[in-house]
Amino acid sequence: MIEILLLVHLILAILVLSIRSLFTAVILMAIFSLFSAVLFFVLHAPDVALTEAAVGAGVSTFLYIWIVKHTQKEGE
Amino acid sequence: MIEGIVYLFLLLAAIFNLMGLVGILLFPDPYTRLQASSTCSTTAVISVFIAVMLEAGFSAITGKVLVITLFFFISSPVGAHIIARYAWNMGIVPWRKLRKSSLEDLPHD
Amino acid sequence: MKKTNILDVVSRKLSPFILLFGVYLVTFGHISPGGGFQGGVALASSLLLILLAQGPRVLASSFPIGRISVIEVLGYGLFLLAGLGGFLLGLGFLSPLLPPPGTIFILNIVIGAKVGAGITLICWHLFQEGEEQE
Amino acid sequence: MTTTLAFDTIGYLFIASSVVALYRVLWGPTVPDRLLGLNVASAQILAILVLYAAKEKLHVYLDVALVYDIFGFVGILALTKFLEKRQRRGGSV
Amino acid sequence: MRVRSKWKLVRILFTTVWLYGGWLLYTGSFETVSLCLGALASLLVATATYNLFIAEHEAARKGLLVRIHYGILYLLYLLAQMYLSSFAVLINILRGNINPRVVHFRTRLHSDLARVLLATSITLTPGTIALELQEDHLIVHWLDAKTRHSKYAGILIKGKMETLLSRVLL
Repeated sequence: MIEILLLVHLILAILVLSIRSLFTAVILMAIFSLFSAVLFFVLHAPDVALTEAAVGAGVSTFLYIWIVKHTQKEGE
Repeated sequence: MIEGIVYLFLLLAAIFNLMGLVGILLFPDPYTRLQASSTCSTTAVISVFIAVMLEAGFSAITGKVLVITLFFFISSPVGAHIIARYAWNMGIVPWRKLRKSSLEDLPHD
Repeated sequence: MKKTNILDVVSRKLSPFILLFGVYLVTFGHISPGGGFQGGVALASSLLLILLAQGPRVLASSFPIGRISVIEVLGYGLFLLAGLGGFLLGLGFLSPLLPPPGTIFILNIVIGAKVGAGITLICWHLFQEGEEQE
Repeated sequence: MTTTLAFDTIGYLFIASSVVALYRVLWGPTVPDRLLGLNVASAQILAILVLYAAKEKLHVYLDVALVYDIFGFVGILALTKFLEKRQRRGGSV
Repeated sequence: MRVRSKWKLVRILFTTVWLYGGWLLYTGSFETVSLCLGALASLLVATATYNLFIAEHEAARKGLLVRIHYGILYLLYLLAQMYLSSFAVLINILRGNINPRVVHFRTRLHSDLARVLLATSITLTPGTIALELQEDHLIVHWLDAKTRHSKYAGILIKGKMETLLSRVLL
Protein backbone atom coordinates (compact mmCIF):
# COMPACT_ATOMS: atom_id res chain seq x y z
CA MET A 1 0.00 0.00 0.00
CA ILE A 2 2.66 2.47 1.10
CA GLU A 3 4.85 1.85 -1.96
CA ILE A 4 1.95 2.45 -4.34
CA LEU A 5 1.06 5.67 -2.55
CA LEU A 6 4.65 6.89 -2.69
CA LEU A 7 4.79 6.14 -6.42
CA VAL A 8 1.60 8.13 -6.97
CA HIS A 9 3.16 10.96 -4.97
CA LEU A 10 6.21 10.99 -7.21
CA ILE A 11 4.17 11.04 -10.41
CA LEU A 12 1.89 13.77 -9.08
CA ALA A 13 4.79 15.94 -7.96
CA ILE A 14 6.42 15.73 -11.40
CA LEU A 15 3.11 16.56 -13.05
CA VAL A 16 2.50 19.57 -10.79
CA LEU A 17 5.90 20.98 -11.59
CA SER A 18 5.79 20.37 -15.31
CA ILE A 19 2.25 21.31 -16.27
CA ARG A 20 1.71 24.63 -18.06
CA SER A 21 -1.77 25.68 -16.95
CA LEU A 22 -1.69 27.19 -13.45
CA PHE A 23 -5.30 26.26 -12.79
CA THR A 24 -4.63 22.57 -13.48
CA ALA A 25 -1.57 22.79 -11.27
CA VAL A 26 -3.75 24.03 -8.39
CA ILE A 27 -6.19 21.13 -8.86
CA LEU A 28 -3.28 18.69 -8.96
CA MET A 29 -1.93 20.20 -5.74
CA ALA A 30 -5.31 19.53 -4.10
CA ILE A 31 -5.18 15.90 -5.24
CA PHE A 32 -1.56 15.64 -4.07
CA SER A 33 -2.48 16.77 -0.56
CA LEU A 34 -5.38 14.32 -0.63
CA PHE A 35 -3.05 11.42 -1.36
CA SER A 36 -0.59 12.53 1.30
CA ALA A 37 -3.45 12.58 3.81
CA VAL A 38 -4.07 8.92 2.96
CA LEU A 39 -0.36 8.19 3.31
CA PHE A 40 -0.19 9.69 6.80
CA PHE A 41 -3.38 7.87 7.68
CA VAL A 42 -1.97 4.51 6.63
CA LEU A 43 1.20 5.24 8.60
CA HIS A 44 -0.93 5.62 11.79
CA ALA A 45 -0.56 9.37 12.19
CA PRO A 46 -4.17 10.56 12.15
CA ASP A 47 -3.40 13.98 13.62
CA VAL A 48 -0.98 14.80 10.81
CA ALA A 49 -3.48 13.43 8.31
CA LEU A 50 -6.16 15.67 9.80
CA THR A 51 -3.94 18.74 9.47
CA GLU A 52 -2.98 17.79 5.93
CA ALA A 53 -6.62 17.25 4.91
CA ALA A 54 -7.76 20.49 6.52
CA VAL A 55 -5.00 22.80 5.35
CA GLY A 56 -4.03 21.15 2.09
CA ALA A 57 -7.45 20.58 0.58
CA GLY A 58 -9.41 23.57 1.79
CA VAL A 59 -7.44 26.59 2.87
CA SER A 60 -4.36 26.24 0.69
CA THR A 61 -6.53 25.71 -2.42
CA PHE A 62 -8.26 28.99 -1.59
CA LEU A 63 -4.94 30.79 -1.05
CA TYR A 64 -3.30 29.39 -4.20
CA ILE A 65 -6.24 30.16 -6.42
CA TRP A 66 -6.51 33.73 -5.16
CA ILE A 67 -2.77 34.24 -5.62
CA VAL A 68 -3.06 32.95 -9.20
CA LYS A 69 -5.88 35.42 -9.76
CA HIS A 70 -3.87 38.37 -8.46
CA THR A 71 -0.69 37.56 -10.33
CA GLN A 72 -2.37 36.91 -13.66
CA LYS A 73 -4.04 40.30 -13.62
CA GLU A 74 -0.74 42.03 -14.28
CA GLY A 75 0.23 39.71 -17.10
CA GLU A 76 -2.97 40.07 -19.10
CA MET B 1 -25.58 -13.90 7.21
CA ILE B 2 -24.43 -10.35 7.85
CA GLU B 3 -21.05 -11.10 6.28
CA GLY B 4 -22.82 -12.19 3.11
CA ILE B 5 -24.65 -8.85 2.92
CA VAL B 6 -21.36 -7.02 3.54
CA TYR B 7 -19.74 -8.91 0.67
CA LEU B 8 -22.73 -8.17 -1.55
CA PHE B 9 -22.45 -4.44 -0.90
CA LEU B 10 -18.70 -4.47 -1.48
CA LEU B 11 -19.26 -6.26 -4.79
CA LEU B 12 -21.87 -3.67 -5.75
CA ALA B 13 -19.38 -0.93 -4.85
CA ALA B 14 -16.71 -2.46 -7.09
CA ILE B 15 -19.08 -2.88 -10.04
CA PHE B 16 -20.55 0.61 -9.80
CA ASN B 17 -17.11 2.14 -9.36
CA LEU B 18 -15.68 0.47 -12.45
CA MET B 19 -18.73 1.29 -14.55
CA GLY B 20 -18.71 4.89 -13.36
CA LEU B 21 -15.07 5.16 -14.40
CA VAL B 22 -15.88 3.73 -17.84
CA GLY B 23 -18.66 6.28 -18.15
CA ILE B 24 -16.38 9.12 -17.11
CA LEU B 25 -13.78 8.08 -19.66
CA LEU B 26 -16.09 7.35 -22.60
CA PHE B 27 -18.98 9.80 -22.50
CA PRO B 28 -18.89 12.65 -25.01
CA ASP B 29 -19.47 15.88 -23.06
CA PRO B 30 -19.17 17.30 -19.50
CA TYR B 31 -22.84 16.92 -18.63
CA THR B 32 -23.00 13.23 -19.44
CA ARG B 33 -19.74 12.61 -17.60
CA LEU B 34 -21.24 14.36 -14.59
CA GLN B 35 -24.22 12.02 -14.86
CA ALA B 36 -21.92 9.02 -14.65
CA SER B 37 -20.01 10.41 -11.68
CA SER B 38 -23.00 11.70 -9.77
CA THR B 39 -24.97 8.48 -9.96
CA CYS B 40 -22.57 5.57 -10.30
CA SER B 41 -19.59 6.81 -8.29
CA THR B 42 -21.76 8.21 -5.51
CA THR B 43 -23.65 4.94 -5.27
CA ALA B 44 -20.34 3.05 -5.07
CA VAL B 45 -19.09 5.21 -2.19
CA ILE B 46 -22.39 4.94 -0.34
CA SER B 47 -22.37 1.15 -0.77
CA VAL B 48 -18.98 1.12 0.93
CA PHE B 49 -20.39 3.17 3.80
CA ILE B 50 -23.36 0.81 4.18
CA ALA B 51 -21.05 -2.20 4.19
CA VAL B 52 -18.88 -0.63 6.89
CA MET B 53 -21.94 0.22 8.98
CA LEU B 54 -23.27 -3.33 8.73
CA GLU B 55 -19.89 -4.80 9.60
CA ALA B 56 -19.37 -2.60 12.66
CA GLY B 57 -22.78 -3.31 14.19
CA PHE B 58 -24.10 -0.96 16.85
CA SER B 59 -21.09 1.05 17.98
CA ALA B 60 -19.48 4.48 17.83
CA ILE B 61 -18.15 3.71 14.34
CA THR B 62 -21.70 3.37 13.04
CA GLY B 63 -22.68 6.79 14.40
CA LYS B 64 -19.70 8.49 12.81
CA VAL B 65 -20.19 6.76 9.47
CA LEU B 66 -23.84 7.77 9.60
CA VAL B 67 -22.78 11.41 9.97
CA ILE B 68 -20.35 11.03 7.07
CA THR B 69 -23.07 9.42 4.94
CA LEU B 70 -25.52 12.25 5.63
CA PHE B 71 -22.84 14.81 4.81
CA PHE B 72 -21.98 12.98 1.63
CA PHE B 73 -25.66 12.82 0.67
CA ILE B 74 -25.62 16.62 0.66
CA SER B 75 -22.10 17.46 -0.49
CA SER B 76 -21.88 15.14 -3.51
CA PRO B 77 -25.01 16.29 -5.40
CA VAL B 78 -24.36 19.92 -4.51
CA GLY B 79 -20.82 19.62 -5.85
CA ALA B 80 -22.14 18.08 -9.07
CA HIS B 81 -24.74 20.85 -9.28
CA ILE B 82 -22.10 23.56 -8.84
CA ILE B 83 -19.97 22.14 -11.66
CA ALA B 84 -22.98 21.63 -13.94
CA ARG B 85 -24.24 25.14 -13.29
CA TYR B 86 -20.82 26.56 -14.05
CA ALA B 87 -20.73 24.66 -17.35
CA TRP B 88 -24.28 25.81 -18.16
CA ASN B 89 -23.50 29.46 -17.42
CA MET B 90 -20.25 29.20 -19.36
CA GLY B 91 -22.26 28.32 -22.44
CA ILE B 92 -21.19 24.75 -23.12
CA VAL B 93 -23.84 23.26 -25.42
CA PRO B 94 -25.06 19.81 -24.40
CA TRP B 95 -24.14 16.99 -26.77
CA ARG B 96 -27.00 15.54 -28.83
CA LYS B 97 -27.37 12.49 -30.93
CA LEU B 98 -26.62 13.37 -34.55
CA ARG B 99 -28.74 10.87 -36.42
CA LYS B 100 -32.48 11.35 -36.50
CA SER B 101 -33.49 10.00 -33.14
CA SER B 102 -36.60 8.15 -32.26
CA LEU B 103 -37.53 11.07 -30.03
CA GLU B 104 -39.34 12.85 -32.83
CA ASP B 105 -41.73 9.93 -33.12
CA LEU B 106 -42.70 10.08 -29.47
CA PRO B 107 -45.95 11.83 -28.60
CA HIS B 108 -45.15 15.48 -28.31
CA ASP B 109 -47.99 16.52 -26.04
CA MET C 1 -23.84 36.62 -11.18
CA LYS C 2 -27.28 35.24 -10.51
CA LYS C 3 -27.66 33.72 -7.09
CA THR C 4 -28.59 30.10 -6.97
CA ASN C 5 -31.11 28.90 -4.50
CA ILE C 6 -29.44 25.59 -3.77
CA LEU C 7 -26.06 26.95 -2.71
CA ASP C 8 -27.69 29.64 -0.59
CA VAL C 9 -29.88 27.25 1.41
CA VAL C 10 -27.22 24.55 1.74
CA SER C 11 -24.61 26.95 3.08
CA ARG C 12 -27.14 28.41 5.52
CA LYS C 13 -28.13 25.06 6.97
CA LEU C 14 -24.69 23.44 6.88
CA SER C 15 -22.39 26.09 8.32
CA PRO C 16 -23.66 25.88 11.97
CA PHE C 17 -23.01 22.14 11.95
CA ILE C 18 -19.47 22.66 10.62
CA LEU C 19 -18.91 25.30 13.29
CA LEU C 20 -20.08 22.84 15.95
CA PHE C 21 -17.77 20.19 14.49
CA GLY C 22 -14.88 22.62 14.86
CA VAL C 23 -15.82 23.16 18.50
CA TYR C 24 -15.91 19.36 18.95
CA LEU C 25 -12.44 19.00 17.44
CA VAL C 26 -11.09 21.71 19.72
CA THR C 27 -12.65 20.55 22.98
CA PHE C 28 -11.89 16.85 22.46
CA GLY C 29 -8.35 17.61 21.35
CA HIS C 30 -6.70 15.82 24.27
CA ILE C 31 -8.30 12.41 23.59
CA SER C 32 -8.73 12.39 19.80
CA PRO C 33 -6.57 13.19 16.75
CA GLY C 34 -8.00 16.71 16.64
CA GLY C 35 -6.57 19.66 18.46
CA GLY C 36 -6.36 23.41 18.53
CA PHE C 37 -4.95 23.98 15.09
CA GLN C 38 -7.15 21.49 13.22
CA GLY C 39 -10.27 22.62 15.03
CA GLY C 40 -9.41 26.22 14.29
CA VAL C 41 -9.10 25.47 10.58
CA ALA C 42 -12.49 23.73 10.68
CA LEU C 43 -14.01 26.80 12.38
CA ALA C 44 -12.49 29.00 9.68
CA SER C 45 -13.81 26.75 6.92
CA SER C 46 -17.36 27.23 8.15
CA LEU C 47 -17.00 31.01 7.88
CA LEU C 48 -15.26 30.52 4.52
CA LEU C 49 -18.29 28.59 3.26
CA ILE C 50 -20.57 31.52 4.13
CA LEU C 51 -18.12 33.98 2.56
CA LEU C 52 -17.88 32.03 -0.70
CA ALA C 53 -21.54 31.11 -1.02
CA GLN C 54 -23.26 34.32 0.13
CA GLY C 55 -20.73 37.11 -0.08
CA PRO C 56 -18.97 39.26 2.50
CA ARG C 57 -22.01 41.24 3.60
CA VAL C 58 -23.88 38.26 5.04
CA LEU C 59 -20.74 37.12 6.87
CA ALA C 60 -20.22 40.57 8.34
CA SER C 61 -23.83 40.73 9.53
CA SER C 62 -23.49 37.74 11.87
CA PHE C 63 -19.72 37.76 12.46
CA PRO C 64 -18.52 41.39 12.47
CA ILE C 65 -14.97 41.55 11.20
CA GLY C 66 -13.86 43.86 14.03
CA ARG C 67 -14.90 41.29 16.59
CA ILE C 68 -12.97 38.56 14.76
CA SER C 69 -9.76 40.57 14.90
CA VAL C 70 -10.34 41.26 18.60
CA ILE C 71 -10.65 37.50 19.14
CA GLU C 72 -7.41 36.94 17.28
CA VAL C 73 -5.47 39.43 19.38
CA LEU C 74 -7.09 38.15 22.56
CA GLY C 75 -6.14 34.57 21.69
CA TYR C 76 -2.53 35.56 21.18
CA GLY C 77 -2.45 37.46 24.49
CA LEU C 78 -4.03 34.63 26.44
CA PHE C 79 -1.61 32.10 24.98
CA LEU C 80 1.32 34.30 25.98
CA LEU C 81 -0.18 34.73 29.44
CA ALA C 82 -0.65 30.97 29.89
CA GLY C 83 2.93 30.42 28.81
CA LEU C 84 4.43 33.09 31.01
CA GLY C 85 2.35 31.98 34.02
CA GLY C 86 4.63 29.01 34.58
CA PHE C 87 7.61 31.24 33.97
CA LEU C 88 6.61 33.60 36.76
CA LEU C 89 6.05 30.77 39.22
CA GLY C 90 9.58 29.57 38.74
CA LEU C 91 8.78 26.73 36.31
CA GLY C 92 9.49 26.49 32.59
CA PHE C 93 7.64 28.17 29.75
CA LEU C 94 4.20 26.52 29.12
CA SER C 95 4.59 24.22 32.13
CA PRO C 96 1.31 22.59 33.28
CA LEU C 97 -0.29 24.47 36.16
CA LEU C 98 -3.59 22.60 36.41
CA PRO C 99 -4.16 18.83 36.82
CA PRO C 100 -3.65 16.85 33.57
CA PRO C 101 -6.42 17.66 31.08
CA GLY C 102 -6.77 21.23 32.38
CA THR C 103 -3.86 23.09 30.82
CA ILE C 104 -4.03 21.34 27.47
CA PHE C 105 -7.79 21.88 27.31
CA ILE C 106 -7.48 25.63 27.89
CA LEU C 107 -4.53 25.96 25.53
CA ASN C 108 -6.46 24.09 22.84
CA ILE C 109 -9.41 26.46 23.13
CA VAL C 110 -7.15 29.52 22.98
CA ILE C 111 -5.21 28.21 19.98
CA GLY C 112 -8.42 27.20 18.21
CA ALA C 113 -9.92 30.67 18.58
CA LYS C 114 -6.72 32.33 17.40
CA VAL C 115 -6.14 30.08 14.38
CA GLY C 116 -9.76 30.24 13.27
CA ALA C 117 -9.87 34.03 13.51
CA GLY C 118 -6.49 34.39 11.81
CA ILE C 119 -7.31 32.23 8.78
CA THR C 120 -10.70 33.90 8.42
CA LEU C 121 -9.01 37.30 8.40
CA ILE C 122 -6.46 36.26 5.77
CA CYS C 123 -9.13 34.88 3.46
CA TRP C 124 -11.39 37.88 4.08
CA HIS C 125 -8.69 40.36 3.08
CA LEU C 126 -7.73 38.38 -0.03
CA PHE C 127 -11.39 38.20 -1.06
CA GLN C 128 -12.01 41.91 -0.43
CA GLU C 129 -8.94 42.98 -2.38
CA GLY C 130 -10.21 41.21 -5.47
CA GLU C 131 -13.63 42.83 -5.06
CA GLU C 132 -12.31 46.37 -4.82
CA GLN C 133 -10.13 46.23 -7.90
CA GLU C 134 -12.97 45.21 -10.19
CA MET D 1 -11.83 -11.62 10.60
CA THR D 2 -12.28 -12.46 6.99
CA THR D 3 -13.69 -9.13 5.86
CA THR D 4 -10.27 -7.54 6.29
CA LEU D 5 -9.06 -9.02 3.03
CA ALA D 6 -12.15 -7.80 1.17
CA PHE D 7 -11.69 -4.31 2.62
CA ASP D 8 -8.06 -4.32 1.49
CA THR D 9 -8.99 -5.37 -2.02
CA ILE D 10 -11.63 -2.67 -2.34
CA GLY D 11 -9.13 -0.15 -0.99
CA TYR D 12 -6.62 -1.02 -3.73
CA LEU D 13 -9.38 -0.84 -6.32
CA PHE D 14 -10.40 2.63 -5.15
CA ILE D 15 -6.82 3.90 -5.24
CA ALA D 16 -6.44 2.60 -8.79
CA SER D 17 -9.68 4.24 -9.87
CA SER D 18 -8.74 7.58 -8.31
CA VAL D 19 -5.52 7.43 -10.32
CA VAL D 20 -7.54 6.74 -13.46
CA ALA D 21 -9.74 9.74 -12.68
CA LEU D 22 -6.59 11.86 -13.01
CA TYR D 23 -6.95 11.39 -16.78
CA ARG D 24 -9.84 13.82 -16.77
CA VAL D 25 -7.87 16.33 -14.73
CA LEU D 26 -4.90 16.25 -17.07
CA TRP D 27 -6.48 15.87 -20.51
CA GLY D 28 -10.03 17.08 -19.88
CA PRO D 29 -10.94 19.19 -22.91
CA THR D 30 -12.93 21.73 -20.88
CA VAL D 31 -12.61 23.21 -17.40
CA PRO D 32 -15.66 21.41 -15.90
CA ASP D 33 -13.97 18.13 -16.79
CA ARG D 34 -11.01 19.00 -14.62
CA LEU D 35 -13.27 19.93 -11.71
CA LEU D 36 -15.17 16.68 -12.24
CA GLY D 37 -11.92 14.74 -11.94
CA LEU D 38 -11.19 16.43 -8.61
CA ASN D 39 -14.70 15.66 -7.38
CA VAL D 40 -14.48 11.98 -8.29
CA ALA D 41 -10.98 11.55 -6.85
CA SER D 42 -11.94 13.15 -3.54
CA ALA D 43 -15.00 10.89 -3.22
CA GLN D 44 -12.86 7.80 -3.82
CA ILE D 45 -10.28 8.92 -1.25
CA LEU D 46 -13.09 9.44 1.27
CA ALA D 47 -14.15 5.83 0.79
CA ILE D 48 -10.55 4.65 1.30
CA LEU D 49 -10.28 6.58 4.58
CA VAL D 50 -13.52 5.09 5.88
CA LEU D 51 -12.42 1.58 4.89
CA TYR D 52 -9.13 1.94 6.74
CA ALA D 53 -10.76 3.33 9.85
CA ALA D 54 -13.18 0.41 9.86
CA LYS D 55 -10.34 -2.04 9.41
CA GLU D 56 -8.43 -0.62 12.38
CA LYS D 57 -11.67 -0.45 14.42
CA LEU D 58 -10.89 2.98 15.87
CA HIS D 59 -13.71 5.47 15.69
CA VAL D 60 -11.50 8.51 16.30
CA TYR D 61 -9.88 7.90 12.91
CA LEU D 62 -13.19 8.74 11.24
CA ASP D 63 -12.77 12.42 12.16
CA VAL D 64 -10.24 12.61 9.34
CA ALA D 65 -12.81 11.36 6.84
CA LEU D 66 -15.43 13.85 7.99
CA VAL D 67 -12.96 16.74 7.77
CA TYR D 68 -11.98 15.57 4.33
CA ASP D 69 -15.62 15.52 3.23
CA ILE D 70 -16.15 19.13 4.35
CA PHE D 71 -12.92 20.47 2.88
CA GLY D 72 -13.27 18.87 -0.52
CA PHE D 73 -16.62 20.62 -0.86
CA VAL D 74 -15.18 24.00 0.19
CA GLY D 75 -12.26 23.55 -2.22
CA ILE D 76 -14.51 22.90 -5.23
CA LEU D 77 -16.67 25.87 -4.24
CA ALA D 78 -13.61 28.15 -4.08
CA LEU D 79 -12.40 26.96 -7.50
CA THR D 80 -15.75 27.57 -9.21
CA LYS D 81 -16.13 30.96 -7.51
CA PHE D 82 -12.73 32.01 -8.83
CA LEU D 83 -13.60 30.81 -12.34
CA GLU D 84 -16.91 32.64 -12.36
CA LYS D 85 -15.27 35.90 -11.34
CA ARG D 86 -12.59 35.54 -13.98
CA GLN D 87 -15.14 34.69 -16.65
CA ARG D 88 -17.19 37.79 -15.76
CA ARG D 89 -14.08 39.90 -16.32
CA GLY D 90 -13.76 38.36 -19.76
CA GLY D 91 -10.44 36.59 -19.30
CA SER D 92 -9.63 33.23 -20.73
CA VAL D 93 -9.07 30.15 -18.61
CA MET E 1 -40.88 44.51 19.33
CA ARG E 2 -42.15 41.94 21.78
CA VAL E 3 -43.04 39.55 18.98
CA ARG E 4 -39.66 39.96 17.38
CA SER E 5 -37.72 39.14 20.51
CA LYS E 6 -39.96 36.15 21.20
CA TRP E 7 -39.35 34.88 17.65
CA LYS E 8 -35.62 35.36 18.23
CA LEU E 9 -35.76 33.19 21.36
CA VAL E 10 -37.70 30.50 19.50
CA ARG E 11 -35.13 30.52 16.72
CA ILE E 12 -32.23 30.18 19.15
CA LEU E 13 -33.98 27.30 20.91
CA PHE E 14 -34.68 25.49 17.65
CA THR E 15 -31.11 25.87 16.45
CA THR E 16 -29.80 24.62 19.79
CA VAL E 17 -31.93 21.49 19.66
CA TRP E 18 -30.81 20.66 16.11
CA LEU E 19 -27.17 21.29 16.92
CA TYR E 20 -27.38 19.17 20.07
CA GLY E 21 -28.51 16.25 17.94
CA GLY E 22 -25.48 16.83 15.74
CA TRP E 23 -23.22 16.88 18.82
CA LEU E 24 -24.56 13.51 20.02
CA LEU E 25 -23.79 12.02 16.62
CA TYR E 26 -20.31 13.55 16.55
CA THR E 27 -19.15 12.40 19.97
CA GLY E 28 -21.00 9.10 20.22
CA SER E 29 -20.49 9.06 24.00
CA PHE E 30 -22.99 9.63 26.80
CA GLU E 31 -20.74 10.75 29.65
CA THR E 32 -21.88 13.65 31.80
CA VAL E 33 -18.97 15.92 30.93
CA SER E 34 -19.45 15.50 27.20
CA LEU E 35 -23.23 16.04 27.47
CA CYS E 36 -22.83 19.29 29.47
CA LEU E 37 -20.07 20.50 27.16
CA GLY E 38 -22.27 19.76 24.18
CA ALA E 39 -25.19 21.75 25.59
CA LEU E 40 -22.91 24.71 26.27
CA ALA E 41 -21.21 24.56 22.87
CA SER E 42 -24.44 24.20 20.90
CA LEU E 43 -26.01 27.11 22.79
CA LEU E 44 -22.93 29.21 22.00
CA VAL E 45 -22.96 28.31 18.32
CA ALA E 46 -26.74 28.82 18.15
CA THR E 47 -26.55 32.36 19.52
CA ALA E 48 -23.94 33.17 16.89
CA THR E 49 -25.65 31.60 13.88
CA TYR E 50 -29.42 31.51 14.51
CA ASN E 51 -29.89 34.26 11.95
CA LEU E 52 -28.25 32.14 9.28
CA PHE E 53 -29.86 28.85 10.21
CA ILE E 54 -33.44 30.15 10.24
CA ALA E 55 -33.89 33.36 8.29
CA GLU E 56 -36.17 36.06 9.62
CA HIS E 57 -38.73 35.77 6.82
CA GLU E 58 -39.42 32.13 7.54
CA ALA E 59 -41.69 33.19 10.42
CA ALA E 60 -44.95 32.27 8.75
CA ARG E 61 -43.92 28.77 7.77
CA LYS E 62 -43.32 26.09 10.29
CA GLY E 63 -39.73 26.09 9.11
CA LEU E 64 -37.76 23.16 10.30
CA LEU E 65 -40.45 20.99 11.83
CA VAL E 66 -39.76 17.56 10.39
CA ARG E 67 -41.87 14.46 10.71
CA ILE E 68 -39.19 11.98 11.66
CA HIS E 69 -40.90 8.80 10.49
CA TYR E 70 -41.67 10.27 7.06
CA GLY E 71 -38.09 11.51 6.92
CA ILE E 72 -36.70 8.02 7.47
CA LEU E 73 -39.17 6.63 4.92
CA TYR E 74 -38.02 9.24 2.42
CA LEU E 75 -34.37 8.38 3.00
CA LEU E 76 -35.00 4.68 2.41
CA TYR E 77 -37.04 5.43 -0.71
CA LEU E 78 -34.24 7.66 -1.97
CA LEU E 79 -31.69 4.91 -1.35
CA ALA E 80 -33.75 2.35 -3.28
CA GLN E 81 -34.28 4.80 -6.14
CA MET E 82 -30.55 5.49 -6.17
CA TYR E 83 -29.67 1.86 -6.70
CA LEU E 84 -32.33 1.44 -9.39
CA SER E 85 -31.22 4.51 -11.31
CA SER E 86 -27.58 3.50 -11.00
CA PHE E 87 -28.43 0.21 -12.65
CA ALA E 88 -30.23 2.11 -15.39
CA VAL E 89 -27.21 4.37 -15.98
CA LEU E 90 -24.95 1.30 -15.89
CA ILE E 91 -26.97 -0.35 -18.64
CA ASN E 92 -26.82 2.91 -20.61
CA ILE E 93 -23.04 2.96 -20.27
CA LEU E 94 -22.70 -0.65 -21.32
CA ARG E 95 -24.91 -0.29 -24.38
CA GLY E 96 -23.52 3.14 -25.28
CA ASN E 97 -27.03 4.27 -26.09
CA ILE E 98 -27.73 7.71 -24.65
CA ASN E 99 -30.08 10.46 -25.69
CA PRO E 100 -29.40 13.55 -23.58
CA ARG E 101 -31.79 16.49 -23.48
CA VAL E 102 -32.35 19.60 -21.35
CA VAL E 103 -35.88 19.91 -19.98
CA HIS E 104 -37.63 22.60 -17.92
CA PHE E 105 -40.41 22.02 -15.45
CA ARG E 106 -41.99 23.46 -12.33
CA THR E 107 -42.42 22.15 -8.83
CA ARG E 108 -45.32 22.81 -6.51
CA LEU E 109 -43.38 22.70 -3.25
CA HIS E 110 -43.41 25.92 -1.26
CA SER E 111 -40.53 26.15 1.19
CA ASP E 112 -36.95 26.74 0.07
CA LEU E 113 -35.60 23.76 1.98
CA ALA E 114 -38.04 21.36 0.33
CA ARG E 115 -37.18 22.67 -3.14
CA VAL E 116 -33.47 22.28 -2.48
CA LEU E 117 -33.98 18.76 -1.15
CA LEU E 118 -35.97 17.93 -4.28
CA ALA E 119 -33.19 19.29 -6.50
CA THR E 120 -30.47 17.31 -4.71
CA SER E 121 -32.48 14.11 -4.81
CA ILE E 122 -33.13 14.68 -8.51
CA THR E 123 -29.39 14.99 -8.99
CA LEU E 124 -28.89 11.73 -7.12
CA THR E 125 -31.60 9.65 -8.72
CA PRO E 126 -32.79 8.94 -12.23
CA GLY E 127 -29.95 9.95 -14.51
CA THR E 128 -30.63 13.65 -14.19
CA ILE E 129 -28.72 16.72 -12.95
CA ALA E 130 -30.35 19.91 -11.74
CA LEU E 131 -28.65 22.70 -13.68
CA GLU E 132 -30.48 25.66 -12.22
CA LEU E 133 -33.16 26.31 -9.60
CA GLN E 134 -34.89 29.68 -9.68
CA GLU E 135 -37.92 30.03 -7.42
CA ASP E 136 -40.04 27.06 -8.52
CA HIS E 137 -38.50 26.63 -11.95
CA LEU E 138 -36.06 23.78 -12.47
CA ILE E 139 -33.73 23.25 -15.44
CA VAL E 140 -32.66 19.64 -15.65
CA HIS E 141 -30.23 17.72 -17.86
CA TRP E 142 -31.66 14.29 -18.62
CA LEU E 143 -29.40 11.48 -19.74
CA ASP E 144 -31.93 9.23 -21.41
CA ALA E 145 -34.81 11.45 -22.42
CA LYS E 146 -38.17 9.85 -23.03
CA THR E 147 -40.14 12.97 -23.87
CA ARG E 148 -39.81 16.69 -24.48
CA HIS E 149 -43.09 17.81 -23.02
CA SER E 150 -42.40 19.72 -19.84
CA LYS E 151 -45.28 18.55 -17.65
CA TYR E 152 -44.92 14.90 -18.60
CA ALA E 153 -41.15 15.08 -18.07
CA GLY E 154 -41.75 16.61 -14.64
CA ILE E 155 -44.04 13.73 -13.69
CA LEU E 156 -41.53 11.17 -14.95
CA ILE E 157 -38.54 12.72 -13.18
CA LYS E 158 -40.04 13.74 -9.88
CA GLY E 159 -41.96 10.53 -9.40
CA LYS E 160 -43.23 9.99 -5.90
CA MET E 161 -40.52 12.10 -4.33
CA GLU E 162 -42.49 15.34 -4.48
CA THR E 163 -45.53 14.03 -2.62
CA LEU E 164 -43.32 12.32 -0.04
CA LEU E 165 -41.34 15.51 0.49
CA SER E 166 -44.48 17.56 0.98
CA ARG E 167 -45.33 15.17 3.79
CA VAL E 168 -41.85 15.26 5.36
CA LEU E 169 -41.74 19.02 5.77
CA LEU E 170 -44.87 20.50 7.26
